Amino acid sequence: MYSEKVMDHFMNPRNQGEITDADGVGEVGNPTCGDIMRIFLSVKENIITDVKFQTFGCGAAVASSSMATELIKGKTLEEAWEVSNKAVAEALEGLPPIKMHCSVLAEEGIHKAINDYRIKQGLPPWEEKAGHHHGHDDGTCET
Amino acid sequence: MYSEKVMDHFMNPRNQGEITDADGVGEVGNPTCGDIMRIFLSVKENIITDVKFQTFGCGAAVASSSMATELIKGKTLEEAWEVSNKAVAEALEGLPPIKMHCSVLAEEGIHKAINDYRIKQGLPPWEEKAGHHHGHDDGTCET
Amino acid sequence: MANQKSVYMDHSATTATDPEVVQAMIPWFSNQYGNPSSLYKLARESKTAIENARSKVATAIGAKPEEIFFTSGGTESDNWALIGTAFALRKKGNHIITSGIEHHAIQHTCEYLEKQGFSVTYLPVDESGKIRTADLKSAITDGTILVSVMFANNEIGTIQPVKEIGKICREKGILFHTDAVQAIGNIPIDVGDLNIDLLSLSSHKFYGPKGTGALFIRKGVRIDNYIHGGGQERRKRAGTENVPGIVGLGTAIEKVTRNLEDNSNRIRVLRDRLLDRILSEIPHTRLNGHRTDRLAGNINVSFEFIEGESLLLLLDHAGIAASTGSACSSGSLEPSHVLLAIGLRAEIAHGSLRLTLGRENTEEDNEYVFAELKKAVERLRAMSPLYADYLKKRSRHV
Amino acid sequence: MANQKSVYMDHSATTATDPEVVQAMIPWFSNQYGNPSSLYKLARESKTAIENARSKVATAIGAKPEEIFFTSGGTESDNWALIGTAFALRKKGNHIITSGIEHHAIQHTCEYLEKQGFSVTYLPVDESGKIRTADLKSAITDGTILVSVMFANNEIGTIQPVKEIGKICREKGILFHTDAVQAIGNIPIDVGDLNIDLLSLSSHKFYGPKGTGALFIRKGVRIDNYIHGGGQERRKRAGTENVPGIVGLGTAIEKVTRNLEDNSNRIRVLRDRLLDRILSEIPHTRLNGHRTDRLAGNINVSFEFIEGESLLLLLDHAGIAASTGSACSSGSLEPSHVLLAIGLRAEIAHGSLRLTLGRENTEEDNEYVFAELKKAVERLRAMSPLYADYLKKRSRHV
Ligand SMILES: Cc1ncc(COP(=O)(O)O)c(C=O)c1O
Ligand SMILES: Cc1ncc(COP(=O)(O)O)c(C=O)c1O
Repeated sequence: MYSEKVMDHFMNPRNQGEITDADGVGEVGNPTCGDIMRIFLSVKENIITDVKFQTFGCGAAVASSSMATELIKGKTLEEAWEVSNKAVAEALEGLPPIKMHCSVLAEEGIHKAINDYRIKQGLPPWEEKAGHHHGHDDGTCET
Repeated sequence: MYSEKVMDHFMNPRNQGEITDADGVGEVGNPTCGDIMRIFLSVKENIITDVKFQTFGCGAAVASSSMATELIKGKTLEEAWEVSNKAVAEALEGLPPIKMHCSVLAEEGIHKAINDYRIKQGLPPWEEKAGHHHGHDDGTCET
Repeated sequence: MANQKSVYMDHSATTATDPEVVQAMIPWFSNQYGNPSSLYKLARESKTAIENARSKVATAIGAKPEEIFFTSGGTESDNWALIGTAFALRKKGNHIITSGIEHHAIQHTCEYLEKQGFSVTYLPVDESGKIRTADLKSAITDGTILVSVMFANNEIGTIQPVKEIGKICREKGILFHTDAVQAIGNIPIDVGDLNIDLLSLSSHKFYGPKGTGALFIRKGVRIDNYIHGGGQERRKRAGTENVPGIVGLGTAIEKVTRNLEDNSNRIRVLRDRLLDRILSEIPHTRLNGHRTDRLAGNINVSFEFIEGESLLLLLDHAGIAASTGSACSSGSLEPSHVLLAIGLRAEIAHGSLRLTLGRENTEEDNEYVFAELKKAVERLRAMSPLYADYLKKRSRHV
Repeated sequence: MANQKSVYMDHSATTATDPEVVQAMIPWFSNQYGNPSSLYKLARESKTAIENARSKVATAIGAKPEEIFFTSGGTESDNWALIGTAFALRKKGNHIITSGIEHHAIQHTCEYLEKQGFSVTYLPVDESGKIRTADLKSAITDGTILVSVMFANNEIGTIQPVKEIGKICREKGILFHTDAVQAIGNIPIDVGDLNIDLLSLSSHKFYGPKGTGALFIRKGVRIDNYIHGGGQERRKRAGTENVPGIVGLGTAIEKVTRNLEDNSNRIRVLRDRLLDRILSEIPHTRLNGHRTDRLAGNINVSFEFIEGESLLLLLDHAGIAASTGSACSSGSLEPSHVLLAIGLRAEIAHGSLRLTLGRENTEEDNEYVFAELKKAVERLRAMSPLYADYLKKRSRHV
């Protein structure tokens, strides 16, 4: 069901953990739906110098968190903002269709963490692109 | 499906053939329904001294003809009249339910042959018992 | 009796499961027994095995794997195809067209649909057992939602003009289902080329195991589920998959389509030799069905003056497995509706014999069957009042 | 990885076919392949094999052989039982009563019947998963034609008060169907004693092959056919019989009922040891289902703060086959309706794990599973934001 890449990131998650003095934190998902992701960022001079995640969820949710954090580490905030759910899924060598929402969650988690940082810095939050898929924001657990 | 007795009488039919100068002949059945039985009797002093049959039909029809002729050979006409389809089926160690009409045909064939004899002798034919099963006399092939 | 010869010539009833197929199935019973719906390794392996089998079935008929759904056999496939599409399209119309010589799996399902308020036209067939496409065209109404005509008949072997039927249905925008249970493995089939929308097949007719079949449903065809429950078969057919059976079906269909033409030709030559001998050397015998547009292994003949069940019993005694359209053979009380539909009198239908040759039959089998058949026919005629009458009549005429 | 330990604890999903059962099936593929509907020796032997299997099934549940009908599995049996009786009794009434925790084969069939105009009451269950007979009594109306309540639940193992349900139905003259797919082979069943009118069973749940099952239909029960076609199964279920499958079913049910109590007791003891250890040594764990009125092999527990699919993946990596009621496991998008019905919050339902022990499990398996499970739960909790929050809250409170 899962690609080898997904299983690798699930079995050996990168960047799992917490940054206690994070510069930005984003949490998405809903325990009712079976997945919550929390992304912690350390930012220095607009660069993501460290990133960690905590995830409650399925294999795809864990792997998406792990892969997403890998993809944004060392990037500028602008670059990190552009990392799409598709990029996460592709880097994982694909996700089963019913699991695509996990990669969406990861993208949203990053966006939330970046905006949390921006708000803390007194900057206006960036806006989500229109037509963007939402994880569970519509209140249902299906995507 | 068939008892050993049925198979024995089918494979080695007793009294198969024709009596060219028969004293009584009875034919029952209907080619449309897939079975015709013809019974030939030789009668001396009210005793059936010889009996033969010709049958177009299934294994049960052949075996019933064979068994029925065995049961009436050497009997008085009154005794032969009393040989019921049940007696034929029992002597064959049973018939499958959908094949019971073959034993009925045999009984009717004997009755017809006896009455043919009686009529030829100027005697009134005997009457079938009421409530008696009829083979295909109702025009359908099912019993 | 101990080392009596035995010859199986009833391949249209069922076939022996190919030992290679059995070998392919075995691991999926006791070792690879995972439920394909589960998540762990054992289960994923079962899932993969099913998907491999699905691809093989798809390849065999020119379909896409996602258009193949596994069922418990030809009968279930037929029920699902007819009832599933009829109810799904009920708003569009309530008229169904089929032929008068379908297998009971289609015929009785149509009768069920009639009870549910559908109207069914049963197309007549000509004396060879073929429908006339002109009849089909004129039967089509605005309310026609489905045409179901079998690919090849199980009794008389006649092959229908499937390509023309498909073309007509496509032009009219009507679904075309074909019961190809007898055709698979005997006739090359491409569902694209033939414009078939739904196709039923059954594994045990082509050296696969009993109890497993498939329904091809062209992508986009609207069809209701028939067996409701779990999410198997992409939520279209519920029930834990018969993994060994499906693997067996896949293995069998791959093998049988690989050398289809060669095998068919070999069987056809053998069949023709036996058939010609029967027709030329046993008097008062007629062929039922089309002389050439018939399944390669099929012989269906009627012997006058005798009844088929008793003929089968004599053949069985000689170790020969065959079949008849007589009412008297077990199961049904009426003579074959197929034989009646091609215009046979009931009495001639009762005297019919079907011999269906298969892969393992030989010229030696032919010799044996012919000899035993001739003896058996003579023996039954000798006790037949109809034959006695015929002889008397003839001698009077001479 | 090569000689990694592997432990199968998903016997409620399916079981390995007993090698003895496979041996019993083998001859019916390639040698004894006759179609039971035919007349010759090869066919009569198949017929006899089926009738022997039928007797074995009948004996196992206290029925008469002529009350047993073979199907393609539990799902088909459930569909047939419900749809067949509902339509046959439609004139009498259109109300059906079932429980809220049935298998999808019942649940989705009931939903189908609702679309056909029937009205269905889904009885609630208490926190152990049992229906209350008072609820059943008050749900019955003049129009109630059928009650279908499963014998034992496939997820949480809870056994229903079947005898009381049967008694109520008998008194009211209402048909009682039970889906005994999980119960057969685990609980002794006598359909007479329990007043069961229809009972579904599925071979692959008790060490028989997949793709074959049976429906018990008490003599005199009015039921429509569901699969239309040939005259098989005394004209009630069409389709060439899956002879090897039926032989396998018969062999399996005979074996599994022979030592039922001993086997159940052994499995129950083993199950209790593992269950007690899980509950006592892994914190924040709860048992789902009834503590004692449950299937001998069933464990269903919820681990707080973690999600079931990821738990299964870790167990799978350790060679352990198990199951979960989480939405995230393949197949369904919603968490188990059974776990929600017994009052679990969705979040707890997502953290559920089902281990179902069977005949071949050992104390050693228990040790291994417990050790791997404990590690896996700890590992997932270590990455869970919910657990992190819990720890913070607790440290603040201390
Ligand atoms: C033409 C045709 N259709 C359908 C069937 C039914 O297939 P099965 O018996 O495998 O369900 C058969 C064979 O019995 C058949 O010959
Ligand atoms: C309680 C219950 N009913 C019905 C079924 C369906 O049985 P099958 O999958 O064999 O059709 C199952 C198993 O999947 C079950 O556990």
